[in-house]
Amino acid sequence: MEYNDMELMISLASRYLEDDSIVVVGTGAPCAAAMLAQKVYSPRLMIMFEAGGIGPLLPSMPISVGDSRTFYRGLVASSMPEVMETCQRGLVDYTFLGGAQIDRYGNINSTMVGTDFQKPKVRFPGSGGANDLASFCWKTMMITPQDPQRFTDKIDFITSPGYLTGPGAREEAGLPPGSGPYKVITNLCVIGFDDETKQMKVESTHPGIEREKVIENTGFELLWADDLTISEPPTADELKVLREEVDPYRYIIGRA
Amino acid sequence: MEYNDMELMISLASRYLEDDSIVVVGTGAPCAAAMLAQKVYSPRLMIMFEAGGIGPLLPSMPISVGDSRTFYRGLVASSMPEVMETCQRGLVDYTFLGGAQIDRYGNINSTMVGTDFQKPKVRFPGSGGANDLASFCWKTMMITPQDPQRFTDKIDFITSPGYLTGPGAREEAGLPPGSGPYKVITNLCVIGFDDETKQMKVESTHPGIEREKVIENTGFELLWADDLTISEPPTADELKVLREEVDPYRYIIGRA
Amino acid sequence: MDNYIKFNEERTVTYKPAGSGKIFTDPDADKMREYFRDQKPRKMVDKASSIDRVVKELVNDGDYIGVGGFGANRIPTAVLHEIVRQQKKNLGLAGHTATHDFQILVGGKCIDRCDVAYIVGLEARGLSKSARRAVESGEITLTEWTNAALTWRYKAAAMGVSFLPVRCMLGTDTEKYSASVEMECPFTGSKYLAVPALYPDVGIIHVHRADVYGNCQIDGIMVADNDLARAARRLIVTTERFVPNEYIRRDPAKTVIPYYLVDAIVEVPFGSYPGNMAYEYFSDEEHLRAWLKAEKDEAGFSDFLQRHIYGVSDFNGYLDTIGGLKRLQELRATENLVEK
Amino acid sequence: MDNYIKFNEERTVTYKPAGSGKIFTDPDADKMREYFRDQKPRKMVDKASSIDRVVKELVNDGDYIGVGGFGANRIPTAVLHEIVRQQKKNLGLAGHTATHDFQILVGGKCIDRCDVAYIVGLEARGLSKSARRAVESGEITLTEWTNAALTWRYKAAAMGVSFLPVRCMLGTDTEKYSASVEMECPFTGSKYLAVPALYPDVGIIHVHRADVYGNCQIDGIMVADNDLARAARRLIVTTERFVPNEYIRRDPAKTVIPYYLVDAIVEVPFGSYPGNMAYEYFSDEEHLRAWLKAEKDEAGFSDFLQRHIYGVSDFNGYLDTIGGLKRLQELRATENLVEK
Repeated sequence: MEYNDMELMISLASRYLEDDSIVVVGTGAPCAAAMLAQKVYSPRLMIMFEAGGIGPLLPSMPISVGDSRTFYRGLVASSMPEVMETCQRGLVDYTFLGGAQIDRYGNINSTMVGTDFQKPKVRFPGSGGANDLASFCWKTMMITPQDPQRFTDKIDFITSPGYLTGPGAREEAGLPPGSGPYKVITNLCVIGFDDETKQMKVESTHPGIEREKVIENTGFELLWADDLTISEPPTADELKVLREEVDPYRYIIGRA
Repeated sequence: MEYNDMELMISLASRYLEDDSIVVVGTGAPCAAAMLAQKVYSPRLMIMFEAGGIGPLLPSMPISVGDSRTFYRGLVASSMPEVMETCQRGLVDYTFLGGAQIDRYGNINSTMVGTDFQKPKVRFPGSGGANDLASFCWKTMMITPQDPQRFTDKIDFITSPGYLTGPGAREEAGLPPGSGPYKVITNLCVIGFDDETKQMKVESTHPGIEREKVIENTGFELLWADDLTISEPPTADELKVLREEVDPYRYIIGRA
Repeated sequence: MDNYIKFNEERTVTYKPAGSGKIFTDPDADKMREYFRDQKPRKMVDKASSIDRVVKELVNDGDYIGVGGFGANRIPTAVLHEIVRQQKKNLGLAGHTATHDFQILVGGKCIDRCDVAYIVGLEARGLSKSARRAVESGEITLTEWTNAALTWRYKAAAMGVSFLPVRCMLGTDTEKYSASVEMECPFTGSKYLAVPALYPDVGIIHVHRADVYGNCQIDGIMVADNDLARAARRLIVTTERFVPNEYIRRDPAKTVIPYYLVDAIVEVPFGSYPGNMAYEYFSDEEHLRAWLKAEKDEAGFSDFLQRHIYGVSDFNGYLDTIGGLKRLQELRATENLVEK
Repeated sequence: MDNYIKFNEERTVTYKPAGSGKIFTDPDADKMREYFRDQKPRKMVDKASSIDRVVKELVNDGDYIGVGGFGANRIPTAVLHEIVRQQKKNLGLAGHTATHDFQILVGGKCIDRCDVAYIVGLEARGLSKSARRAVESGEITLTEWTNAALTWRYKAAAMGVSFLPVRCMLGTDTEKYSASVEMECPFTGSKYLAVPALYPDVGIIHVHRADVYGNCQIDGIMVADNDLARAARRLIVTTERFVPNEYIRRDPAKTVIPYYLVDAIVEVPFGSYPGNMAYEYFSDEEHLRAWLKAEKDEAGFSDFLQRHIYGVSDFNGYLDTIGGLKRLQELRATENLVEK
């Protein structure tokens, strides 16, 4: 069955969202992954949005994490402090982040490119809630295209914490123990984090993707799982639900 | 016109509650004073209750500061943190406290009599919200019968802060500057606090009460205002409203 | 452009424990994060249970308890009675305007430690002789606080931090018998008291309506219950009535307690009796006076507890002893200002 | 019985400024107490005003502003446009998911400093060229934060304390360009960041309904507006519609902003346009795309602002430029999932 990169990434991400857990998502691919998970694997997955929406029956993809879709027929229409405090309290299992750069420890830059903070070469939005979610949620995931500019150790600004400088660094910084990056899902492979070194470790490459291609598209040295596998492609069921129910207008999956 | 001590004290207290101000009250005489003030002097006096009721159209005297009368047709039915934070933020002008002992600086005991905290001779309820209101509200008032056991410098426990040990003590303790005891209205006189020494100073004695009687009923030395006056007795209007509208069943004014 | 940092260099400051009181519950936010991750029932499944069972399964001897509502307003009476009936022992209590709830638990000799803001009194109704006897005997270990301090201790826990800075208690004996710490603001240098997060082992809250998953609505004032619900390790909810989940979803802004905080929920009509339930029924002042009167001698109080708690099998049995639906209808009329 | 105080003796600890950012607003809680005592309009009187007047009277050059809602959801567009029209200068802004609101104010060149959590982007819609140009040129002084950090800075102010302890930002460059201070918990010794209270000079919030005194209701999510309303020195509210005071009193639990916080209030139907207003109208994605497109070159953007802001005399004039009631009715249909 034919599928594009975005469909592949969303399908793969959806499988990591366990039932009876809570995920805070933004708009776009992460929201699509959470919706897909709800419809295929985890009917009781609880979706939260950082502006206050909790447990909506999403009628369509939200445009903003604060728009009215995010609490349409929801369980709670709350507030930003309520959602952030629920995260800080340790109740939220998963979140998804995006960014312009990511390093081997899963640290993410969504603030700026350049060296002068007050006069950056390129300015991005900044943390928004990303730093908070990366600090508080137990498992942080990322859905992103992979290229050597994006996957780099020369990260210009750490907006949101991954494992910082390695083992023990999060705890030393005062971040809640046990939390941190979990999976990075790219157009080439699925990457986890090595338990000992806290560095990126490729767990599976996508069908047709050579190891070499992954290496070429990464600006730092990757670890490789001993039991490296081939990513399971999207199932017919995943694709059907994704195309017909989750994103019928192809807002997200049309971007690939 | 005939009146009893309670009617006198409530009438006097009501005159100190300026219009367009906010008062946090408990049940009993303070609530009666606030209601009387609203009906006679200060129609836009805002009444708050510490459990969350704000601006009710009180249909009758509440039995509890958290009962449903405290937000009957209210402006806000909020929460205890909301009211306490409004106080801490500096928005509340007046409050009323009660207690078993009060000293010359207006420190109040509503916790215990005795010397062993874990095994007191007599245990009272404790602070409730009293310490908070005395710490945060700008002007603290008291309506109380006067006798030498109650008005004493041998206070067993400072539950709620008056001026503590005197000038500057509140500020040194970290309490918000500019707040503190304002008036003590007893069955014998109206007492203010001396600007310089922060000690109790009698401002007026009630009709028929000799200075000597006030002294006899106070366990410490009182200051006396140079312009000591006779308290203005309840007006016909005050008494009419108090008896017919505020407390028709004489729950409070029947106690005198 | 002004920069309002008063202190812009590293400096040392003093943390000074200000009170001799004990901290009865662990304020460690990280330990609680782990507990919440591993133990909070994130399954949105039917959690309807019975009073008997929730007390058996969720309240252990020695637990520290936080009770919702405000003393004799929107209190979870059925659970409190059952705790007494099952003779739970050595409980700790957050005495955050604990009036009739305190009276019940002390009547059952269930409590051995208490964070005090307000105890032994029933507000304008007077003092509880039985509760005073217990406290004055020294059998209950006390740490002193205030209503705001306890409310903010819940809020710290609800926010997921181990302390909050507050400005009450300063300079008083209330501070000296608390377990707070004097500190200062990193920006202004102003003095603050730090109060520790309060995570009760069990929170017990009565609400107006909820679905079977535990999504709850409360009408009128919240008191501190949204924070208590978030602070508690285990949360027991009783509700005047169940409503369908669809009802909850119709106005999600009204949900104050989401299902994932709730461990078990029981439908208990008139569940706050003899307390007031806003818009539903007024407090039974006659019955509360009977409590206060019965406490005047220990034998009489024993009989009273036997009649109303030990001698009945459940909360409906209790309601029968006070006049049943007829009496409750009178209280409903009073609450709603219906002329008799 | 355990005592959970880890540290029960006086000890010295270090406060370490963690970021190089500026604090643009004074976090001193005592100064604000005095301001609130002396200046907050406690009179419950008719405060209905006009957009023109509120901006003239309540927004001064140099003020620091906090905007309610969430970027392009429930934003007070009419006031933002008027600030641009009146050419207010050197404003500070709390960039707490500031998307279209930021775009408007930067379009008018009104801002010279900003506490950043989220700026220059419009979420899924893309980045604002004009906003990026302004920020990349260095003409706006930035201090970096996060959405939670800014939300808690409002909350500190709303609580009446000059700081709160938080656990975000730690270990990152976001921390390094913030103005937070590293400290530790007095009870557990755990590391925290202290963030300073944020008291904006002016808060501007759009609500669903309010009475003329300023008692306000909001439907759906609150974002951070209850805290912002409490933190602001002066508070401007715009409302979709006025309702009688009696309406407010019918359900007091729905009042999120009480009158005594509000300095002036203006009725502005469709006041969040082109933003989303829950249950009322959806965002106008077409018009927001037109903004993003117009920004691509400076001359074109000038024309665009002329047409939609400078060239009209008020908000109704603006609504005429985008198709008036006909377009608004379409957005109402979209919001309410009415099939066309």
